[in-house]
Amino acid sequence: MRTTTFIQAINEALKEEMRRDESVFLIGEDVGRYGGLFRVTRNLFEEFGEDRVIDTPISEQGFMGMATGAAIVGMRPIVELMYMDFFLVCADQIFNQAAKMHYMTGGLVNVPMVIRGQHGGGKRYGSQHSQCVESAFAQWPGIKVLAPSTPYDAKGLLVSAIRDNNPVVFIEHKMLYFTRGELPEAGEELIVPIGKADVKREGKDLTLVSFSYTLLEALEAAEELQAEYGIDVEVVDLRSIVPLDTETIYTSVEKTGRLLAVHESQSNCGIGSEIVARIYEEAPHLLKAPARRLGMAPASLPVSQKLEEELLPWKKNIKAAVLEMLQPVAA
Amino acid sequence: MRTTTFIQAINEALKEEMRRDESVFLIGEDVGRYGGLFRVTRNLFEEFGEDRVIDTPISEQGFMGMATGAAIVGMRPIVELMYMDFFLVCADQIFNQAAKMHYMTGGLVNVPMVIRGQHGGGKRYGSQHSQCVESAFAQWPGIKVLAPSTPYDAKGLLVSAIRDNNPVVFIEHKMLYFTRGELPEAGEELIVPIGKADVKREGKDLTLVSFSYTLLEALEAAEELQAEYGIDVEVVDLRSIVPLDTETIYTSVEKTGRLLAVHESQSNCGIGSEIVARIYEEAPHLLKAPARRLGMAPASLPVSQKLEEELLPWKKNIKAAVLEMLQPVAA
Amino acid sequence: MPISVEADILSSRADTVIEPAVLSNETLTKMYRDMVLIRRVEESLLELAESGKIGGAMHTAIGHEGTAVGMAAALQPDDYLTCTYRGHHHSLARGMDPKRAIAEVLGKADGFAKGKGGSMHFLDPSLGLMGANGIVGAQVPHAAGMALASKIRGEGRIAITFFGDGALYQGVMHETFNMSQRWLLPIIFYCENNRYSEMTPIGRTSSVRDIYMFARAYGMHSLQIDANDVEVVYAAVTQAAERARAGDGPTFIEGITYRLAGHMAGDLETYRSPDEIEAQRAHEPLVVLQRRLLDRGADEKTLAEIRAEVEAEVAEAVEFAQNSPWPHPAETYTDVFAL
Amino acid sequence: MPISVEADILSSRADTVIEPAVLSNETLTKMYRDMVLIRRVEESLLELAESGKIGGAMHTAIGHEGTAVGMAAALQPDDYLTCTYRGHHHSLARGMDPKRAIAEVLGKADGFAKGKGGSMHFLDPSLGLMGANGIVGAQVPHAAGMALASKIRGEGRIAITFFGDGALYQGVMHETFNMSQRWLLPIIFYCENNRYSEMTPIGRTSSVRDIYMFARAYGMHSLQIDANDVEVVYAAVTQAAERARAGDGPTFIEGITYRLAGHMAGDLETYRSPDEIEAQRAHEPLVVLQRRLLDRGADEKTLAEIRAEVEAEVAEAVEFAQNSPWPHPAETYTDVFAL
Ligand SMILES: Cc1ncc(C[n+]2csc(CCOP(=O)(O)OP(=O)(O)O)c2C)c(N)n1
Ligand SMILES: Cc1ncc(C[n+]2csc(CCOP(=O)(O)OP(=O)(O)O)c2C)c(N)n1
Ligand SMILES: [Mg+2]
Ligand SMILES: [Mg+2]
Repeated sequence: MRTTTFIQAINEALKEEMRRDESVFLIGEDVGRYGGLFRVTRNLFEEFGEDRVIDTPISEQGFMGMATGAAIVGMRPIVELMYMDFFLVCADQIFNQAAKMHYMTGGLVNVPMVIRGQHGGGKRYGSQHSQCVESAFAQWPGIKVLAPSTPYDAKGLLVSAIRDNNPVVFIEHKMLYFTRGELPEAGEELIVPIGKADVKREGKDLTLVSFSYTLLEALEAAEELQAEYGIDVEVVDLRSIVPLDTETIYTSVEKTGRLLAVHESQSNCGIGSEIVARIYEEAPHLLKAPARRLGMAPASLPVSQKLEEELLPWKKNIKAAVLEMLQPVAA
Repeated sequence: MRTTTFIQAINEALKEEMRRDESVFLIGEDVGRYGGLFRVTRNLFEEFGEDRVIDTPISEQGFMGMATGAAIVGMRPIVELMYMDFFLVCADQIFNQAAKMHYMTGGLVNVPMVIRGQHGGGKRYGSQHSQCVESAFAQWPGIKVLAPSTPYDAKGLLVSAIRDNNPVVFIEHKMLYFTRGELPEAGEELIVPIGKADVKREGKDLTLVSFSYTLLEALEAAEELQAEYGIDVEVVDLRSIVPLDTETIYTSVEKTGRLLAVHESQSNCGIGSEIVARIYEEAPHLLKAPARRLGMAPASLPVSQKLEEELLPWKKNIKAAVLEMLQPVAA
Repeated sequence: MPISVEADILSSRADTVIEPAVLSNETLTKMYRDMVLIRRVEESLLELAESGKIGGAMHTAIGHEGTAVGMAAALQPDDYLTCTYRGHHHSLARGMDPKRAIAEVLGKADGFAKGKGGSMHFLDPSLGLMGANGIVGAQVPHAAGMALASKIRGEGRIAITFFGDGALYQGVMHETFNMSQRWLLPIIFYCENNRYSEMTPIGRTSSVRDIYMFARAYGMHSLQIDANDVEVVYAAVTQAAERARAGDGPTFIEGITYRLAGHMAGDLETYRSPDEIEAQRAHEPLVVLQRRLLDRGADEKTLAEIRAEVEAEVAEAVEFAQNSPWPHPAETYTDVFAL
Repeated sequence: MPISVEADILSSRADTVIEPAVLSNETLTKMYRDMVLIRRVEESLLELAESGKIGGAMHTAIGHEGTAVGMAAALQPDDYLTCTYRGHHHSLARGMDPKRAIAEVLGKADGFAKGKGGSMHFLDPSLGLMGANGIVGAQVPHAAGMALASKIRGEGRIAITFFGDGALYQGVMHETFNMSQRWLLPIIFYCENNRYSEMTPIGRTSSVRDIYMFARAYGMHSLQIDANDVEVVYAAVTQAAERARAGDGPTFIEGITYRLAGHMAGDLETYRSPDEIEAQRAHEPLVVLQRRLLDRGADEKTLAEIRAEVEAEVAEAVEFAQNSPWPHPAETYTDVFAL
């Protein structure tokens, strides 16, 4: 094992899969000669050439549609959206096309493609460049949604995504890019299965479910809650938003009796609400207290650092939510 | 009072508001000379002329953006999407632009516009022309979401929507168009406030929350449940999805102790999940049994009549869900 | 001899002229059969729709038969094709079994997509039919992606995509034109200009008079043709396919034709006069081809036999489709994800 | 005398030539001041960004000053304007207070939008500045909608919208060009062609060589100009505005300029050589205008005084902005819905 950055882990997954399978290619804005605005695709153009690392004009609808078409005939395109927020300019191609194709054709057609890119707040990019998208994607059947929080999971899940026969959205959080973590040597095969959550911290008082960058905030919150209040939070990293590993969640809640789902996308109709609804549908008896969710309050991220900090459902807000749920324990 | 169709009610609201306020105009495909694919805008071109009833090319992104621009400078555009599903080709203009403008500008700019059109299943239009969109819209802050189920509410809410200073999406269900209901005389002002739910059937055993066409299915289900099992369901018509009238919901649940939210949009991260999450956050003590939601199972509507019937969360499925929740009562 | 410009809105720019192919009577007779078959299937579907057996939106291609049959003859059977909701004709011309086509429209288990896709989503990957689409313009980048795949893999296959005159102003078209031309993809953009976008004549919303000239803005090779003449369509698509296979990049073809039936089943057609339609019947593709065959010595009796044969074949297909069972309800939940 | 085509990629088609205006020395001196002010504000913002005081994406318009100042002089103060994330210059040229501009970029309470919008969302409706946009192309239909509103209301106001060379291939542009031309809306489409779309030279992804020729596909009046010359910009926008006000519809202006700084603060500019940038400095807008003024008899001392004055004004604005308080946290939750 060695430690690498999150960016490096993704770059390696891309490189190794492109070496392994000729049908894999990259397409997006500045992904080629420049190596990506966030340098995630660097050196790939040099190794694989312009047929497999394709610089596009600012035509997301067009190249998302082309990727879909290429996937239909057996290629495995990986589309970079420079900011995930831009999925809105190509939403029809993602949800009405790529995601529905297999179903609509009665299974005659597969669309093996990956849509990847960074999203999220914390860097003052403002309303149009900071939106977390996982809950928006989760509403549409036919597309898998992944959001890892460590370099290990990032590499392993991206390999799985590329090999999957469906459209998969692979979400990177801009705050994760320079975080570091352990990774097996380059070239050693690393596969993290889609649809499996991972307990990142064991605890007995409350099950906190999260993913992506928010998970790191949750882990810090858990340490502080332990130190400051003696509250012992179990932190479950979903990694996959769709499909959702409810089994791991329920196993944890069986132990803790309490459930809090935290994410940075909008609270309203977010994946947190879904997890709450799901447990009341499938396993309400596990709960000792009402299950809760913490997402983004209804506002779009402002640029001002002070307002952004206020709005993000990060450590401070996570601690407050846990304390509210455990008042009797903490008191 | 007289009875009219749902279409007629909407047509009247448009006509009367256009007469009252010169800044109101219509824009969309075939809305003018032809009077709308579903004839909702008929005769308006004749009365108001081509400057106020504008036929467009198939350029949803363009005309949604133009409507936004016109609204910014004080007009009150009403955009028809021929099928609501097409919001996907102009999603950026709706969610990243119209909906965020007021917030992003610190309140310097208002965007008073209405997006309206029909959606939903039941007519075998298949995956790309039957999608229910209310839950997708509800995820984005800055846009109000209305979905009436009667001609009365349709007219009254559309008037409110047109006078509102925000983007409002006004959702018509294709199965509602030829339903009839009471309406005050044409020209008599009828206003239904945004954000107020309405109890459409009183009952004591369970609170069923719904809206749009599904509400009519719920009312039928309630009658049959009464007749067949003696189960007395209270049916609350949300009418507004955003903002959500939780007060009326909770008042009802206070009486019944049971909550089931039903809608035709996807179950995953749908408004039903949100309502469940909300009550556990704000008023869990009212519940005698786990709150539930019933939305569309993860699939996009197939064309085949038999499969469409199977998938839609309509009467048969609603009755089954209620019975499951009330097994002790029904037994 | 340049084509006789029968279609009334063909522009007369010299650079639009294409020599029609002169095909053998045998080939033309086979084409006639295919065109009659398409016509009969569409008419039968309209009858089924009228009797309430078909829901949703069903768009027929009555009047567009020359386009489909001319194209099918000009391409290889494995060239990729995408098209619109108005796409029965391309599929039938490329060899889709009418039985499975009609069953699909009726939502039956024997439909090619088990009744899940229906009229707006015709396809058969084994025939290179890679998908019809309900969203205006959406199928166009799909075809460009297939052309890109072919280029990357060095397959030699090309792609063709069909769209209407109304589709030009969907932004994705423009994005796709630019990338396809910039990368010289092996693709044919085929615009079936039938003069109407739903209930709107195209001139009412377009600022571009000659659609094919629009593609010139991208430096694209671009033609305007009389698509009611199957020999012209064949010649144009053949030329475009040669260019694509030679690595010369995309061709845009504006095929002028006319939609003889309503936009979709149930269309009351209040937006045009019966006279207008009647006038177009004089040079609709079946009439043009029949006249041509007779001029070249074919006998009316052979043609009548063909029509009777097709009549029987389609009647049988309708019967088959009606008798096909409903798909099992469990099918509702399958095919959401591929394995 | 036609303009001297200094910009190295101006095409030389005869129909692109526009006579530059010859403005009074007084006007030109005022323009010089405005351009220096924009330059100094941008430079100060880059310094603040380097010191970590500005997050997110901040794009400066260093090199684009001639465009903004020429435009402002040619239009009425209430004409509608929309632009991109690279939009500080238009706002300052139209009269935005540098204090409130810088405070906004820093996310402070005195920012024009209370720190909610920041660098990418400059606006001031009281100055006709109706919004800058972070999404490539999105502001373009907004301006067309404003032009439509003006036409419906018979206001006589026109709209101008700015976008980059990279924006042309966002589908919404094309949709908007068509509708605007079809309806003859009073709008000016102004493309600030600075040769780069982020890190990509425009020729690498575009199949259209001369961008302004593209608008001709819609039958739109269209010009290509040297936008480093403020008198040329002034003349072109004046002509376009006259056409718009006379009911003749849209004009497309391709203004050739060059982005002298990085795409955004922090851009390492590995994609172009320092030599390339250096060569462009010889005819950047401030140099061109200064030379012109001196040629026409202005004295260097006056210009130096102006520069010093602006220097002080901007320093004060920076100080003001830095001392401005943070917005109250409660502001986070306001302005979601208008009353
Ligand atoms: C994005 C989108 N907008 C609108 C529609 C509704 N619609 C379906 S067909 C059609 C007209 C298309 O006209 P044209 O492109 O000329 O094709 P034709 O139907 O004549 O074959 C419209 C507006 C749609 N399906 N998709
Ligand atoms: C829809 C969309 N896609 C991509 C981006 C990312 N992006 C921001 S600026 C830019 C380049 C724009 O280049 P150009 O239009 O030439 O304007 P310039 O920055 O040179 O002024 C890109 C790709 C975006 N903001 N919006
Ligand atoms: Mg047409
Ligand atoms: Mg540029």
